[in-house]
Amino acid sequence: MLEIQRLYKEIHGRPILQDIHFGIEDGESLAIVGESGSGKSTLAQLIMALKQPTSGHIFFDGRPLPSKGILSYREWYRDIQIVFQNTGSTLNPAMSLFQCLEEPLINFTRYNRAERKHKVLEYWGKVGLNENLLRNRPGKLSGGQYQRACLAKALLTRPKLLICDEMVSNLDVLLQQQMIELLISIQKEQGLALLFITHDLTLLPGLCSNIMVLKEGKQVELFSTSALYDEAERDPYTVTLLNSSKMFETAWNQWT
Amino acid sequence: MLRSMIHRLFMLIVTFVLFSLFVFTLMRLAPGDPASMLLLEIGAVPEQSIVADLQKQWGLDQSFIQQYLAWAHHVFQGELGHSFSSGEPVLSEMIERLGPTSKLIASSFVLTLFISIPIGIWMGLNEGTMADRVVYSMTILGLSIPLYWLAILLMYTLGVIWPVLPVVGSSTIRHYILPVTAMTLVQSVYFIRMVRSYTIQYSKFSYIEAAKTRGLRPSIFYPSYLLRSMFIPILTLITTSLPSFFGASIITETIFSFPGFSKYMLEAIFRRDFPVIQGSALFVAAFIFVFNYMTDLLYFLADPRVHLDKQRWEV
Amino acid sequence: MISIIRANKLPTAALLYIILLIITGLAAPWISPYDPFHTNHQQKLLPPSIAHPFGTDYLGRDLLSRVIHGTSESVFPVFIVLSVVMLIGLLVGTWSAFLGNKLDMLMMSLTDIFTALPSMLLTIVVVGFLGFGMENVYFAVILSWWAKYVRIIRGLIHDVKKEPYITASRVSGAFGLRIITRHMIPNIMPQIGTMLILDVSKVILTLSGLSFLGIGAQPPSPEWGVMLLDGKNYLQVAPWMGFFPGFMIFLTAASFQIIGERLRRER
Amino acid sequence: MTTLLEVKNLNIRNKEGQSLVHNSSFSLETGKTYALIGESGSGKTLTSKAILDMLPAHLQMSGDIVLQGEHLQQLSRKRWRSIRGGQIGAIFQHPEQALHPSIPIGRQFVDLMRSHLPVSRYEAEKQAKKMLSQVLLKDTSHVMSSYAHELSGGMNQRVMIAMALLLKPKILIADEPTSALDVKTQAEIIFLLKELILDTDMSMLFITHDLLISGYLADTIGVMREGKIIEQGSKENILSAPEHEYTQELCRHCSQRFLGKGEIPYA
Repeated sequence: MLEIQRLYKEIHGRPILQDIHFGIEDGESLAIVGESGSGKSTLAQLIMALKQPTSGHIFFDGRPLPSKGILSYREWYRDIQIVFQNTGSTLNPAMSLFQCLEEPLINFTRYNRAERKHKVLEYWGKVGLNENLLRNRPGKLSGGQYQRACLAKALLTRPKLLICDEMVSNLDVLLQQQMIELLISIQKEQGLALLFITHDLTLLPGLCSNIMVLKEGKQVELFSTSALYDEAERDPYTVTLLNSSKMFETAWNQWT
Repeated sequence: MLRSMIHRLFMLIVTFVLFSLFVFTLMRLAPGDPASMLLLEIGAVPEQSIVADLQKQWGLDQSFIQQYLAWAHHVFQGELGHSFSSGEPVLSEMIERLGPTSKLIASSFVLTLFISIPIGIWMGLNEGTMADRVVYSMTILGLSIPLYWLAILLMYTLGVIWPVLPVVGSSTIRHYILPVTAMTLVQSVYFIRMVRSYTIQYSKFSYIEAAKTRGLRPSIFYPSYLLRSMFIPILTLITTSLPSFFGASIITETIFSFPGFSKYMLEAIFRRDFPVIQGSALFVAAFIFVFNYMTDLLYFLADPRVHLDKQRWEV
Repeated sequence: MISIIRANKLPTAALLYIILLIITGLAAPWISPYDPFHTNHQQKLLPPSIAHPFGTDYLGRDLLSRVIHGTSESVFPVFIVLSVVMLIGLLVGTWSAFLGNKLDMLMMSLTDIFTALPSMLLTIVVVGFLGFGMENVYFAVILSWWAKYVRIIRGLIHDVKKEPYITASRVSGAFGLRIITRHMIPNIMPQIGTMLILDVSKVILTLSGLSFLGIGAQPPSPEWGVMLLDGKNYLQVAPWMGFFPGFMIFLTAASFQIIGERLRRER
Repeated sequence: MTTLLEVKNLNIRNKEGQSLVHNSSFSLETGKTYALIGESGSGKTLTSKAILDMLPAHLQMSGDIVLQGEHLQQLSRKRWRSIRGGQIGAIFQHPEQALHPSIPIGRQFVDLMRSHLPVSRYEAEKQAKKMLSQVLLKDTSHVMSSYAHELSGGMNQRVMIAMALLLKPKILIADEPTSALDVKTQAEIIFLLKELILDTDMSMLFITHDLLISGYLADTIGVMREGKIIEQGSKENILSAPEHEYTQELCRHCSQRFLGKGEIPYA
């Protein structure tokens, strides 16, 4: 389904991504893990054709990454959608939530107003949000609700691949668990392929079948999640990512 | 640093040339043909032959661009031609009248600074207190008082009811009091508000808040921490507001029949004295552009780290 | 709604005054007590009285009716002028936000002329060459204000372009004009709206100021600036001739200023 | 063990009446460290700002903060000046933003010293250098003459710690001092803080979102979520036997990240 071949990206002469090579099949889920500055967000933007690669190719069901022409972009975005980290506001603050969610349906489908309303309500319930929230502005939602609304908006056009770029990083620990469980249930129900980008390895068990570790733009290793915790096989860098605060281990054992 | 100063100089020239082109086009659009206008002006009958020679002499028959280049050639060397009405060279007439206007603008400019900066800073530091709110609402009303109405009220109270001050002319110092007061009052309202908003904005900066958490003494904190960082924006405010003083001087000089440069320029309109209008407009524009360039230079010398995206506001 | 009114009494009063003003301006012929142009030499320079609340001028015309008729001369044109300015600002501003830097530089120096120079100077040059009359004055005011709006809107569009919801709108299939009209402009309108209201107050002062200088409206028009000019000539004899039109200019400008201030504090 | 600072029913509300911090009470004991844990937006930073009376103008605060018998809300500006920096020192998340960008660091030390004590410039500099060496900064004279942007994050934080402890305050408020630093420097700063606090009877309010660091530094821990302190107690109870569901999740999340050997929950 998604093919990334020998991908390079340089910004102002500084190498951001070097020789990235992987693929995702239907319904499969891959996690991309790395510290900030490892180029994982740039990779997401390249896959979403928001930036063009310096060299290398990206294919989706055989179609190349769009670069010109609105139609090729629309075709691409019908199949791939993304949920951002939402440091700023990813939903248009001047629109009501209903209008925000209606936007992809207006652009991608020829549904009339009633069908659009029905679709929006269906997905709004699927992510567990209350109907009468639809009337007010995105600004009124809490952090957790906001990300659920973005998820609903991304799923409306039934994409084949969903990219989550640090989707839960701004939420507190409890909300993160709830969002992960929601993602897992939706993935099973819709047979959705998932590309989950994060810096926190602990979120991945149960969510993604494979994990790819990035360090300063280079691929460190690609392995199945079940092999995450046997440290013998893992690359030393992955191990350090896991135990990020080795120094406090001795102190930790004393108190618990 | 030098590269961007040259770049700015280039931009200044481009802007000035565009402005002169704008003035020239307006002149060409003026109703009636200048040659016959002049003949009528001096009482001669505009016969076809005389009008034709004049047009030829002034090169009015050439293409628009050629006319502009010929015109620009003269103008950029300071030959602004002769005033229709007085026949005197425009340049000398203008320079004669610069004296009173520059004194008027300079004195009200300085007075405005002395009044507004302390009040603005004081209000900014006491943001939200009763005094701040009262003075702030006064500035809201102050911004809506028309300068010309205020001048008339001043003229009425201090010139008619209690005739203490001269209301016309510019011969003695006392003649300056009323015009300067009127201009200063109107301009300082705007200045106070700007200085106040800068003070509020700058006292919320992280390093200023941090200095407060360290309990610095006021005699140390205000001068060398808060005001030092506000120096550049206040300097910007001063330099970008000078043109608005010129705008105000036109109204003030007319009301108080103050024989300055601005009044001379305004009267040229009633006499449709094209060379004077054109000459004074170019002169003022040149002065403002050069003045802005000088202040940019000043910033670079003062603090090369300063990032130059000043807001050029005008009252 | 009631709580809003009680919370800010002054802006509500200002709003009521403006609505009242617009109604009087529209219904001037029916509600003004006398004919504003009817001269009557027996009643020259009468002080304010029951019959003539604002008194009469040097030709015996009733000042109250002239002020009422003056509304449509002094206030309505301001709305027209500023909506043209706003339109230019939106079109040219948005367009120039997407320019390459060469063209952008030229646009900047073009707008630099009209923002650096005082609007009074530009107006004098325009009216000086093109002659008196309100059309030239409106053209001159548009000329001196369009650059400020282009500059500001260009800046606002540049900021909005970087917002995440613009990238998100591309991903949900919106492109080109749709992004500008549906996502960018609605988000910059609040700031522009507030600025517009504050500028109405400034342009009222400018327009009446030009008529006061004799450049804009010409006698016998009941425009407030012209009435103020007559008032100045008769200051010793009939001060009320100058006071009332000036006060109306001030009151109208102040009410727009008050509303604009309230909206700005809102954000 | 005497109570140094008592915070009782602290409430912070914004203009719209939403309560950002709700009925929070805790106390700081001499020589003990209290760690206030919470994720971003939980109100922990607001709580620390409230203690120093540095809340932004649009927030209203209620409740009682008592520093050794002195109610902090009713203090005069002058009294506050001697408490801030003198009795309560503070360090923040972004050290380079807490120093004036265009004043050399040495001068800022001298200004601080002379604001609180009648000492000569030379004496103040000597004290400053002594303090800087205590925070393990080797080349003190170089640091004294350089500007904030010329030093690394770690060095800037050490300068801030030196400044906060210069006047031997009773309480040190540390608001996420290490979250902006890389892991190695983070550990150095934490070890440094532990040492500096150990042999004095100074109390520290340490604000963080990282359970691990607070476990290492703190004697008592308070867990804050959405403006409320949901659980409070000694470090041993909180970490080994948390009652509240949120604290349990915090511990599980942290131990999984830390140990890496925890069982895989959803295999």
